[in-house]
Order: sequence, then C-alpha cells, then structure tokens
Amino acid sequence: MLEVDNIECRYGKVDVLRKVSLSVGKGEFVALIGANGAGKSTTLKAISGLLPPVGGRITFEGEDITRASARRILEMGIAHCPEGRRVFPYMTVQENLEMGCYRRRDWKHMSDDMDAVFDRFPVLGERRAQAAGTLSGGEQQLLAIGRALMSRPKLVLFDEPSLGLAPNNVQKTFEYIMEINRQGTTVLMVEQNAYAALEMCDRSYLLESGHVSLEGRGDDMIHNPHVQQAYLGMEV
Amino acid sequence: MDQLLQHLLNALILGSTYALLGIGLTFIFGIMRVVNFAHGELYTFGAYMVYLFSVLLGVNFLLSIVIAIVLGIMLGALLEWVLLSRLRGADIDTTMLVMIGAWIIMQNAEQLIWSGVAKSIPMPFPEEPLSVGGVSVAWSRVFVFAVAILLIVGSQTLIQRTRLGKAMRATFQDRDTASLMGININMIYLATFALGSGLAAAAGALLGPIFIVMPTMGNLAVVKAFAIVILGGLGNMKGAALGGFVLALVEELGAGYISSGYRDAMGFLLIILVLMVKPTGLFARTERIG
Amino acid sequence: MTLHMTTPATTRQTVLTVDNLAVHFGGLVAISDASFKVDEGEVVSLIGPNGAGKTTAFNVISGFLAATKGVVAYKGRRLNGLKPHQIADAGLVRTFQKTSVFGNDTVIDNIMIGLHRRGDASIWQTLLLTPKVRRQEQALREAAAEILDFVGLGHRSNELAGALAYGEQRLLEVAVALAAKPSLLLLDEPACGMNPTEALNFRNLLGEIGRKKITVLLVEHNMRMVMGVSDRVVVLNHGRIIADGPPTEIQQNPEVIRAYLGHGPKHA
Amino acid sequence: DTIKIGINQPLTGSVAASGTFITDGAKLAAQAVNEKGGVLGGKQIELVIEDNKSNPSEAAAAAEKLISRDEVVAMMGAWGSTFTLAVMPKLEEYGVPMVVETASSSKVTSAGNPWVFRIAPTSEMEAKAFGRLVPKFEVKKADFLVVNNDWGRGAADEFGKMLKAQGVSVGLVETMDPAAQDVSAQLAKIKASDADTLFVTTGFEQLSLVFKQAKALGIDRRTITTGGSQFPDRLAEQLGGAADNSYHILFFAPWFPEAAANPDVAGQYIDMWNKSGFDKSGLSDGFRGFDAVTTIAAAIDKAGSADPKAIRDALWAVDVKGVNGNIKFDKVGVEGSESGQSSPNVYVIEIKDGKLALPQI
Amino acid sequence: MNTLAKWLIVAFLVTVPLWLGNQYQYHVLIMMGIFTIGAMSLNLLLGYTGQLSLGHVAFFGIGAYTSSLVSLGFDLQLTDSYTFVVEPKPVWFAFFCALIVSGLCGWFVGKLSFRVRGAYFVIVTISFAEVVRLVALNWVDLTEGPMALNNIPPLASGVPWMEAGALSRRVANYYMVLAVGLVAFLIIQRLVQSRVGRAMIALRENESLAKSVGVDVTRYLVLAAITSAAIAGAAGALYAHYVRIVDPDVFLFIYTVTMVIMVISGGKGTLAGPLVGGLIFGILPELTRGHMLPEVQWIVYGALMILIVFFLPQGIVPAVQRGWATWQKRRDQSARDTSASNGRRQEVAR
Ligand SMILES: Nc1ncnc2c1ncn2[C@@H]1O[C@H](COP(=O)(O)OP(=O)(O)OP(=O)(O)O)[C@@H](O)[C@H]1O
Ligand SMILES: Nc1ncnc2c1ncn2[C@@H]1O[C@H](COP(=O)(O)OP(=O)(O)OP(=O)(O)O)[C@@H](O)[C@H]1O
Ligand SMILES: CC(C)C[C@H](N)C(=O)O
Ligand SMILES: [Mg+2]
Ligand SMILES: [Mg+2]
Repeated sequence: MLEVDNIECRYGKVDVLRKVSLSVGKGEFVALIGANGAGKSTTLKAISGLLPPVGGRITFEGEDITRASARRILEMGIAHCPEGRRVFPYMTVQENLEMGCYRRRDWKHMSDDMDAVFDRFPVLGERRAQAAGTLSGGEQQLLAIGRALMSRPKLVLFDEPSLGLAPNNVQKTFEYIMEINRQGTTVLMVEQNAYAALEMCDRSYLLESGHVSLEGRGDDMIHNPHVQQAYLGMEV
Repeated sequence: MDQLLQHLLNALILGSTYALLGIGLTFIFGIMRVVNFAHGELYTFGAYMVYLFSVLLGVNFLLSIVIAIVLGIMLGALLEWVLLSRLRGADIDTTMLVMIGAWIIMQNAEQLIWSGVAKSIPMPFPEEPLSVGGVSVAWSRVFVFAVAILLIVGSQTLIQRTRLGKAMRATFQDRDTASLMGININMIYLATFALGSGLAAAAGALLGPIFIVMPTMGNLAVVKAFAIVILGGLGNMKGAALGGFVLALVEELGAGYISSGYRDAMGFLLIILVLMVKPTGLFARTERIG
Repeated sequence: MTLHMTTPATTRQTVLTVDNLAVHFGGLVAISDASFKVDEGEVVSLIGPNGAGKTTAFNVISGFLAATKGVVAYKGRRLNGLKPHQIADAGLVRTFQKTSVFGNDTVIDNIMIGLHRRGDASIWQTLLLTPKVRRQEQALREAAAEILDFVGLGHRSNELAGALAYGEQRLLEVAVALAAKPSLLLLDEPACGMNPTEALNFRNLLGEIGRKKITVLLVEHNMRMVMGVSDRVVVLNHGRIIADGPPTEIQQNPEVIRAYLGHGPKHA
Repeated sequence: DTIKIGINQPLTGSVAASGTFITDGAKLAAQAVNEKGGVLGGKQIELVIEDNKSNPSEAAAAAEKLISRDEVVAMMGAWGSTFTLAVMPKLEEYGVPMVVETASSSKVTSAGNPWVFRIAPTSEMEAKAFGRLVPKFEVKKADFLVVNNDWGRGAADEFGKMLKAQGVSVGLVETMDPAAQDVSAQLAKIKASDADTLFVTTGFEQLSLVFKQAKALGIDRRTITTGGSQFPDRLAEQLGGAADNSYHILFFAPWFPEAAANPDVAGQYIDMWNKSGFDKSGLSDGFRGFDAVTTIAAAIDKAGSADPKAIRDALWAVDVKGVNGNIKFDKVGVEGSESGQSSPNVYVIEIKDGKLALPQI
Repeated sequence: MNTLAKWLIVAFLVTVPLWLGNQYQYHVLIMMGIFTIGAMSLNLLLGYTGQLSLGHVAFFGIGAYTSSLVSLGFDLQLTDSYTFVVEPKPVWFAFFCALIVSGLCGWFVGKLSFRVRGAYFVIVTISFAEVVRLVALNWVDLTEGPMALNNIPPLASGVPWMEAGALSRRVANYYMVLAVGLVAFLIIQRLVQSRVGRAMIALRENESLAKSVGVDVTRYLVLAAITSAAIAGAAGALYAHYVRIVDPDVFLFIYTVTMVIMVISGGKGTLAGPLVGGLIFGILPELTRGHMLPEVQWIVYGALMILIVFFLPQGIVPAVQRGWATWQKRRDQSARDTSASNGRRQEVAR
C-alpha cells in the first residue's frame, strides 16, 4: 500500500535521511525503531508531506505522493499523529477533535467518532470544553491520538504514541491501536517502547543514523542481540 | 445630567469605531501574531478609496464604502502574498520589521499621490442630528455604529463558529499540525490577513468621512488598535470589541470631566493599569507551565 | 492519611514537607489535600496516572504556581509565596516535563546560565571588569566543563542546545539543573522519550547524583526506572495520595495496580 | 547662478493645506519676479522649499538645513507662531533674515529678534478690528475653543481682553491639540454653557471638524473664527448648513476684489493663480506667500547684494505694494533689537445660507 | 572583532574633524551618532533580554526634557503659596540629571511590567511613551506644551572657545557624542559579556527555565531597563542641547521605529549590530537626498529595510560573521574551530 523508495531528507544543510526504503502492506502493522536522532520522525514527516524529501520516491496505493501537499496526502487517507503531542493549545478538546476531521465531508458521523474517542478515553470527555494546552502531558497525548483517528484514515502514522503516558494508558492505547488495526486500518508506528512495539507489530524496521539497517518480523527483532543490547536495554 | 448622557452616547459611538479597529487587528495581530504596523495604512487606504470613488468619481457613497472594503481585502492579500508568504515561520520581530517597511512605503506613497493636505468627504445623511431629550448624535455616526456592530458580530461568529474560523485559529497555534489536519495553510494565511485588512479598510472608509482624510491619519489609529487588541486579550474578538468600548468610555469621560488634553493619556493609563493587574489582558488565555 | 504510617521510620532528617496541599483551577480540582514528605538523601518517586496532579505539585513546590490551600516547607522554611528563583536559592531545583533548554545557546553556555547562583560579582565589579570578575568567570567555565563531563555531554559543549538529539537535550536539562547546585532535585519525567537502553544509562546517572548527597524527587512513568532507583514511592491519583511506601510494597498495592499500573504489556 | 530663498512651510501634518497654498503663492511671486528679469540686474531667484511637518522642532531643523546646507540668503516662514518662534534662534545664530507671513502671536515680534519681519497681523490687531462688530452682535458671553499653541492661546488672550473691555463676559476657554480629530468632549462641555457666541481659533482642517461635530451635537450658536486661514468658501461648500451663522476674520477676501487694498496687484495675483490651476479656495491664503516673496525680492534689489545682513538692513527700507495693502515695516519690540511689523488689512466674512457675504457694519 | 580593529575604528572616529569641513556633514554625523546611541540602548532590552520596547523614545524624550528644563531653569507652582523654583543650572549638571531621571523611569517601567511579556510588554512601553508625550503636551506650565522648549543652551556653553562659532560648536558636539557613545558601548559590552548578560539572555531564551535555576528575572529585566533608559536619556540630552529645541514630538513613534530598524537590520543581540545599522540608516537618507523627492527617499528606505530582512533575516552583523567564519573555514580548517566557537559565544547569541 505504501512504498518508500530511497528517500533523502535534510533540514537546511544537514542530511538526516540517506536513502531510506520501507514498505507497508494493506492492513499491516509495521513498527519503526531506532535511537534518538536516527531519523524516525523525519521519515514519518516525509510520508505525510510535512517535509517533502529531496530525493527518492513515495507512493501510496500506486499514486506518487513524493511532493504532494499534506492536505492531498491526508485526503488520500493517511493520518499522522505527530511526535510531542502538538495539540492546538488554545482550542478546546472538542475543537481539537473537530480539527481531526477537518477534511471529512460526512459531518454527521463526526459526533459518533468523537463519542468513540470519549468512550475510549473518558478523561477527554470530562474535559471537552477545557483548553487543550492546560491538559496534563499525558492527557494531551491521548487527545493527539484521538484526533488522528478522527479522519478515519486508511493508514495512520503514530510517532511515539506512548510518550508520557502512564502504564495503564500505555496499555489502553496499544490495545486501541491493535484494535483499529484488526478492524482494517494500516498502522506504521514509531516507538521508543521498543519491546512492546516489536511484540505488537507484524513487521519492523530498524533505523540507524539515517538509513534502514535491519528489517524483519517483530519477534525476530526481539531476539536479535544487537537490538537487544542497543534498544531493549538488555545486557547481552 | 444631559452632559453625562451626551458623554455616554459619544462613548458608545466612538467605542464602536474603536472596536472596529480592534477586530481588524485581532485577525492579524491577535491571531496571526503579525505586528502589523501597516494596519494604519490600510485604514488610511480605505478612507482614500472612499474619497476617490465618492468625491472624485462621483460613485454612490454606500457603494464607495463597499468598493473600498473590497479593495482593502485585495491590497491585504497582495501584501501577504508579496511580503509575508516568504516569511513563514520567521519570528515575530522579523515580520514586524517587514511591516514597518511596508508602512513607511505606503504612507509616503499616499503622500506622493494625495499630497499632505487633508481631504474631506461629505456624507449623504441628514444634517440635522438625531436628538432625543437633551442629547444629540449625527446620523452619520449612527450609521457607523450600526455597520460597526454588524462587522463585529460577524467577525466573532466567523472565528468562533465556522469551520474557516477554527482553521484560522488552528493554523496560527501550530502550523505544521494544522497542515496535517488537511488545512491549506497558505490559503488561511492569505484569507486571515486579507480579512483583517478589509476590516481596517472598512474602519477607514467609515471614519474617514466623519473625521478628515490625510496620509498620517493611521498613525494614532494603529497605536490605539494595538492597545485595544491587547486590552481585550490577544486573539479574543469579544475582548477586542469590549476593549474598544472601555477605551472610548474612559477617554470620553476623562476628557469631559478631568481634562480634554489628557483624553488619550487616560486611555493609555487604563491599559497600563489593566496589564499590571492582568498581565495578559482582560480576557486572558489560560496558559500552563511545566 | 493512615498510609503515612507505612513510611519507614528512619533516622534521616525530613527536608521537604507538603502538607494538606490543594490546587484548584477555577472549578477543576487538580490536587486536593495531599501530604507527603521527603527525607534528606532519599530518592522518592511521585507516580500516578495521567492528570493525577504530579506536574502541578512540582509547579507549586518550585513556586511557579500558588497553592489554593496547604503548606510546602523545605528544611523548616515555608516556601509558599516565595518566587521560583528564591526557591532555587533555597536549594530546590526542578526540570520540566516538556523539554526545556536554552535552544539558541551553546551547550556550555546553557550550563553557564545554570551556574548563575554560583557567581556573586556585583554590577560595579562587572562594569569595571575587576580581576576578581575575570577569575570568577574562568572558574565558572571550568565548573561548567566538569558538569558536562559528569553527565557525559562533554563532547557536545560547543553545539547549539537546540540541535542536540532529544535524549541529549533531556540530559542537558538535568545538567543545567545540577549546575544550580541543588540540595533537592525535582525531575519531571526525565527519561520520557528515551529508549530502554538510554533510560538504563540515565538510571546510572541518577545513582551518581544520589551519591553526591543530592535528594531527588522524581516523577516518571517508566516503572523499571522508578522501581529500580527509588527508596520510596508516593502515589497520587485524582489529586490525592493513595499510597506511600517502598517500591516492592507499592507494586503489590491493589489500588495502585487498578488506578495506575494496569496489567499492561510487561515491558512497558 | 541663482539667488536662493528658503521657504519653511507645513506641507504635511495638521495644517498642511494652508502651508501648501502659501508655498504655491510664493512660487507665483518668484515666477513673477523672474519673468520681470529677476533681481540684482538679472539674477534669477530660486526657492528652496522645506516641509516643517506642522511641528516646531521640524521647523527649526528645516531652517538649519536651509541655512547650513543650501545657504539661502533669506527665508520666509514658518506659518504657525510656534513654528516661527522655534526658527527664530537659528536666524540670530546664523544671521539670516526671515519674513514671517502668517504667525500672529505677539511673542514673535516682542522677543527682541532683529532678523524677523512680519507681514501678518497680530492677534491683537485682529481683535481690535473685530471689536467694531461686537456691539452690533450684542454679545453677552463668549466661549473659546482654541488650538493649544502660541497662536490659539494668544488669540484667546487678545480677544478675551478686547471683549472684557467692551463689557462682554468670557466663559469657557477650551483647548485642543493641534492634531486632535475628535473634539466632541470639548464641544459637549460648550454645549452645556450658556454663552451666546463661540470663538474658534485653529487651522482649516480642524476647523471643519469643529463645525461638523458641533452640528452633530446640536450646537447652534454664532461662531467666530480667527487667524486668517479658514477657507470660508470651502467651509460653506463642504459643510452646507453646518457653517451658517459663522463669521471669519481674514486678511484677504478674493471673493470681493473690490474691497482689496491694491486691486491691481490683487487682480494680477488672482490671475496668475487661476492660470496655474491651483485650487481656487487657496486664494485667500496663498497671497501671504506671494506678498512675502515679493517683499524679500524687493529687499534683495534694494540691498544691492545677496548678503543676508545687507538684505536685513534693506528690509527696513522696503515699501512694497502687496496683495493685502502696502508693506512697510515699523520697529516694534525690544529697544535696540527691534523686529519689523507691517500693518495689513483685516476683513470679516460671513457665511449666510451657505453663501459668503461681507457683513454690514 | 579583535581589539586592534576596535582601536583603529576609535582612532579613525577621533580624527574625523581633521578632514571634515562641511557644517552639514557634521550635522548628519552628530544626528547619526545620537540615534546610534539610542539604538545601542534599545539593543540591550530588545536584543539581550528579548523584550521589545516600542516606547523607547520615552526615555530619549525624558532625557531631552529633563536636561533642557534643568539647564533653562523652571518653576512649578505646587500650592497657592509655594512655588518650587529651579534656577538655570550648568549643562553638565543638567546632563547628569537627565541620566538619573530617565534611569528612574526605566526602573519604573521595568517594575511596572515585571509580569508583562512579549506583545503585552510592547504595549506597556508604547502606552508609557504616549502618556509621557501627552503630559509633555499638556503640562504647559512646565514644558511649554506644543509651544516647545526653545533656546536650550548648547552643550558647550560655558566653555569660551567652543562658543566662538557654529563650526567649533559642531566639533565640540561631535566629540561629546563620540565620548558618550564609547562609554555607553563599554558599559553594554561589559554587562552582556558577564554573568549579568547571561541572565538577560536566559530571560530571553527561556524564562521559566531561567527562574528554575535561580535567576531573578525581574531583577535583571529592571537592571536592563534602567541601564537602557539611562543611556537613551543621555542620547536625548545630547539631542536637546544640540538641536536646542524640544517639543512633545520628540516622543513620536517614528523615532522608536528608527532605533528598532537600526538594531534589527544591524543584528539584534550583537554588540556591533546597532552601530552598523545606525551607520547605514543614519547616512542613507543623506545619500539619497537631492536625487529624489523626500517621499521617494523614504520609500527607498522602506524598501531597503524589507530587502535586508528578506536576505539577511538575522541582520547584517551575524550574516557577515557567518560569511567570515565560512571563509576562514575554507582557508584554514583547524584555526576555524576555536575562533568560530569563541566568536559565537561572545557575539551572536542567536
Ligand atoms: N527542525 C529541525 N531542524 C534541524 N535539525 C533537525 C530538526 N528536526 C530534527 N533534526 C535533526 O534530525 C535528526 C533526526 O531527527 P528525528 O526527529 O527524525 O529523529 P528521531 O529518530 O525521531 O529521534 P527521537 O527518538 O529523538 O524522536 C536529528 O539529528 C535531529 O537533531
Ligand atoms: N492551568 C490549568 N488550567 C486548568 N487545568 C489545569 C491546568 N494545569 C493543569 N490542569 C489540570 O490539572 C490536572 C493535573 O495536571 P498535571 O499536569 O499536574 O498532571 P500530571 O500528574 O503531571 O499528569 P501527566 O502524567 O500526564 O503529566 C490535569 O487534569 C490538568 O488538566
Ligand atoms: C492664521 C494661521 C494660519 C496661523 C496663525 N496665525 C499662527 O500664528 O499660528
Ligand atoms: Mg522522533
Ligand atoms: Mg506531568
């Protein structure tokens, strides 16, 4: 469904991605792991159109989206839940969720979807009129996750969804993600919580200083000594 | 008693015009965070366009006002496109400096085109004022009041209720994330700046005929507009409107009962006092630390 | 507050006391009637579900937010009403949940700012550039380099802080806080965003900090770290303390499991 | 080569309209002089024009530039009394004479500055001239609304003195900033007063606002404007009925050429003006620039050299036929360092049913 | 910039009167110097503490009025029976009064806005300047209001040879401005390159973090405001005694704007920025004068400003520094490493 072919990205003059390739099949759950600064977030930004790559090619469902606008990419069914919450701080929780389906035409389903988010994360429901910027860190993260799902995407890119979440919410969130994946949404997820990510996913990539250094099924990765030592915090 | 009523009435009318100035700048400064010193020039532009169409070209007065507003929107869009679109993500001082440049250029261009001599625009309203009891108000001002209220309510609704308004707020709170929501960022920048400019031109088009039209007319107007936006709390339409009325009330009563020379000073003192008590304006946004 | 009983009776001096603290935001109650203590030299973790009020408690203790009710005291001195910089002067230094460095300054200059409290040249001495001022500058610069080496950022000292990788920025934050010579360090989710290996290294750093006789109050969702480093764990839920005790005990506490730990992915 | 004369006038700011017309008038005079062969046996005069932006410091800066950069031999300026007073120290410092065309405060000629030659009437002269109409109007009590500077305050003083001498009581004296655009607070106070007459002193721009805003507040009483820069024809045209029942003290009334002191000069001036396509309503102000430059040119000729000091000495001896009567300077002010003052004519114009009239005395 | 270059510049400036003959060129130079001092003072607030003071001209004007009033003498009727009289004082004394009074106003504004930041600080300062302007306009008994304070004694009054003629007075003024400028530069340099300066930069970069490590941000903001205001007041006093007339329009916004342009185009938060900006925007109007109408001249001025921002968004000095660093890097890899990092630490904070 998604093909990333040898893309290169840079911030100013600094090369961050050097020929990254990966692919995600329809209905798959793919994890992307790697150290801080390896370029995981940058890869997601390239896919969602926030930072168009300077080289290489990205296709989605056969269509070239390498230089498409973020809006066009969203309309094609890719949602991106960005790193670091990024809620709209002066808008209410409800308005933030509404922004999630800004491009959707079927407004009548909107309130159903919103209720689904509130069901999943009741704390957001209690706070629906509170300015998002005053939520606690974890609450903001939940809101960002809910908001990404409001567009009913075909493919959703999660960038460290568990960041700042308490264990119970981590668990809830991962369950949620697995559930939408089971219901047919394709998932590409970046996680520092590598063990959990590798356990959940179908397939995974390891990104190291700007290129893919390893690729494989989740459980294979877990058992790779290099991964264990560098990313899972296990002494080998 | 009549004098007090007259002052209160004057304040109400003046307040509506201040509010009008304030809401235009709320779009550009309050929401977009562009310290737009050229705002006063759009105000001046609106006034000169009414002069051009209604006095020099003999177009109907009301139609001239509409034309002036439309041209103000177009000029605003042009400024955004030429100057600001290449400064996306630049910090607030950078865009401020560019707008100061635009201000200097526009004001001197006006000077060249229209000369420094003030122009006066007649209004097609009955000369006899509307008098009730001991108080009177000119029909022209009643007209300005009505239009201003209409524009204020319209802007408030636009920003708070409509999809476009929400997209505007979202865009200027977090540009990248807004584009992830599928918002066409460039279109929103353009629309916001153009709308704010249109409102500035509207204020000029309405007030120019009441006062006089000259190239420097925007200078005090722009300072007051900033003050009003801040008084109300950045980005808050209702706040800006209320700020306009409060400012007018303080100025008018101060001028009437304390000293007319210190009229403007009272307004600025009020702003200082308000900010000392509420450092982020009357209607502060809630922020959090940590 | 029967739970307080579970605190092991120690010979250590209590330094921080939070007494019947309540914080309201308009109608919203973020913390209601919370009390806990931190003893000298301890590493105490403050944990609890998202929105429990942990960061809010930090904000109150460090003077960024006024308490609605209750008393915060450090070494017998009442902190309520003091400004953040005065509280830092008293030896309490905090870090922020959201990464917070001086992004446009170099790494070493970040530390130099952190060292602010250690300089004492007067304005006049500064203007006259007296030998004392020169000497002090030199000494501060050396101290800064030392701190960077301690946290392992020595090789980055001339980079702009904003250009560091995320994990390095989190380290830098701690280094800046350490520069301010705290006797009590308040860390708000310092390991958030680090991968397990990086978190492990950070845990070792925390151990070193403890050896420097610095008391630590830690907010963290990484349970491996919390259970590994803490002498004691205080659990906050909905603005109330629901448990207070040694890590092993907290891990078994059914209320804590229900409200916070869940039975989630084992390696979370 | 040419002989440079400095023109220091407000071309922008609150009184730009009048300053622009006066500059136009000055240009016409220069043109007339040059067409007749210039000065000093064939040298052309050149006007160097600086905008004083309706502000005293800018007026001083403009004088500084005109003298030190452009090396003008004489100046005309600087419209307002305040601006003129600001320029005067520069005249002494550099030793350059200035013909004062508009300023009316007594301070200009009482300061002991021997480089100042005024062709405008003082407020006192205006008050005296108007005094003859007071009994006819049966004024009982008068309020003042004046611009807050030397001119406005001076006018309020002199007219107040004159009225009191005739047994009229003086009520409110309200001031307004020269750049103020909203005077409704002052007018609301005046509305509540029981006076029967209102004296207003300010430039044309603000004057038209005062009339509009007074009308809007329902103030309907006899209004008298002073200062000589009111463009009554424009007021009548722009304001319609709002300007009725008002009287305007002027120094030249082009609408009634028959009343002019030197009808031939006035006729020539009006002709040139109309030919140049300048705004008609500027006629009543432009003459001051015309007269001033004519006077300076005459003095240069009389001096026989382009030396500023010689021109100053020659100014005492000129006798010029001006648009508004003969220009000849009397010594006034501090003994030993007197300033020059001529004695121009003063007219009163009435606006009645939207038309201009000469009131019958 | 190295020390030698600095001394060369100073030496050059000192010798200017030896070869400059034209009175008007002096005028331009003096006015430029005065506004450059103003810009330097603004840079302390805007560039280092990050607080944009758009009412900066208030301090300039207060300095101008204070020095003028003290040197002219004034009286204030406080009650019916008591009048406070100040006899005319020597100019140097008036100058120090100006420093103190404007410094006090800086303290006041700093205190006034101790919680107010960003756009709100901008408005407090603009409002303060407007209030002061309106007081100057309306307190006619003291300030003469719109009638202006005239005949202010020149700076050199009392020194016989300097009173001789217009030219030597200009020379005296020139050296005065130069001296005040050098002292101001030194004060600012020492402040910003010390612990104090780091505290100010910390306030600009991340106020919460600065507070949390024990920086009393209010104290440093107030300190910066006092220093900045006093220097601006000194510039104002120089201005008053040079042009010898002040009216409430010294408080006009356009003067603040002039200083802001100088600072930002030159490079805010750098020591050399305001000097370079002051040079360019002080001389530019004179270079274009005579070739075009004043309005066109201003239009060129505005357009140039916009172009500078587009192409050198951080200002001229940082751009030159960066260019210099790259050039050196290409020339000598190893020498570059130390000097660029030192240079960055000292000069560019952003
Ligand atoms: N806006 C930016 N400007 C300049 N450099 C950047 C920017 N964003 C990221 N970088 C740099 O690009 C590199 C890759 O960053 P990226 O955010 O993609 O890493 P990541 O793998 O997501 O790391 P993390 O786990 O810390 O989120 C890092 O070295 C980072 O410093
Ligand atoms: N300024 C504020 N205005 C309104 N509500 C606030 C404000 N600050 C915090 N809150 C609310 O107070 C509660 C406690 O927030 P706090 O940030 O202390 O939580 P936390 O325990 O740190 O959570 P997390 O683990 O997610 O960081 C939250 O529900 C939050 O929404
Ligand atoms: C009459 C006005 C045009 C000028 C006025 N005479 C003055 O002295 O300021
Ligand atoms: Mg990332
Ligand atoms: Mg928190």
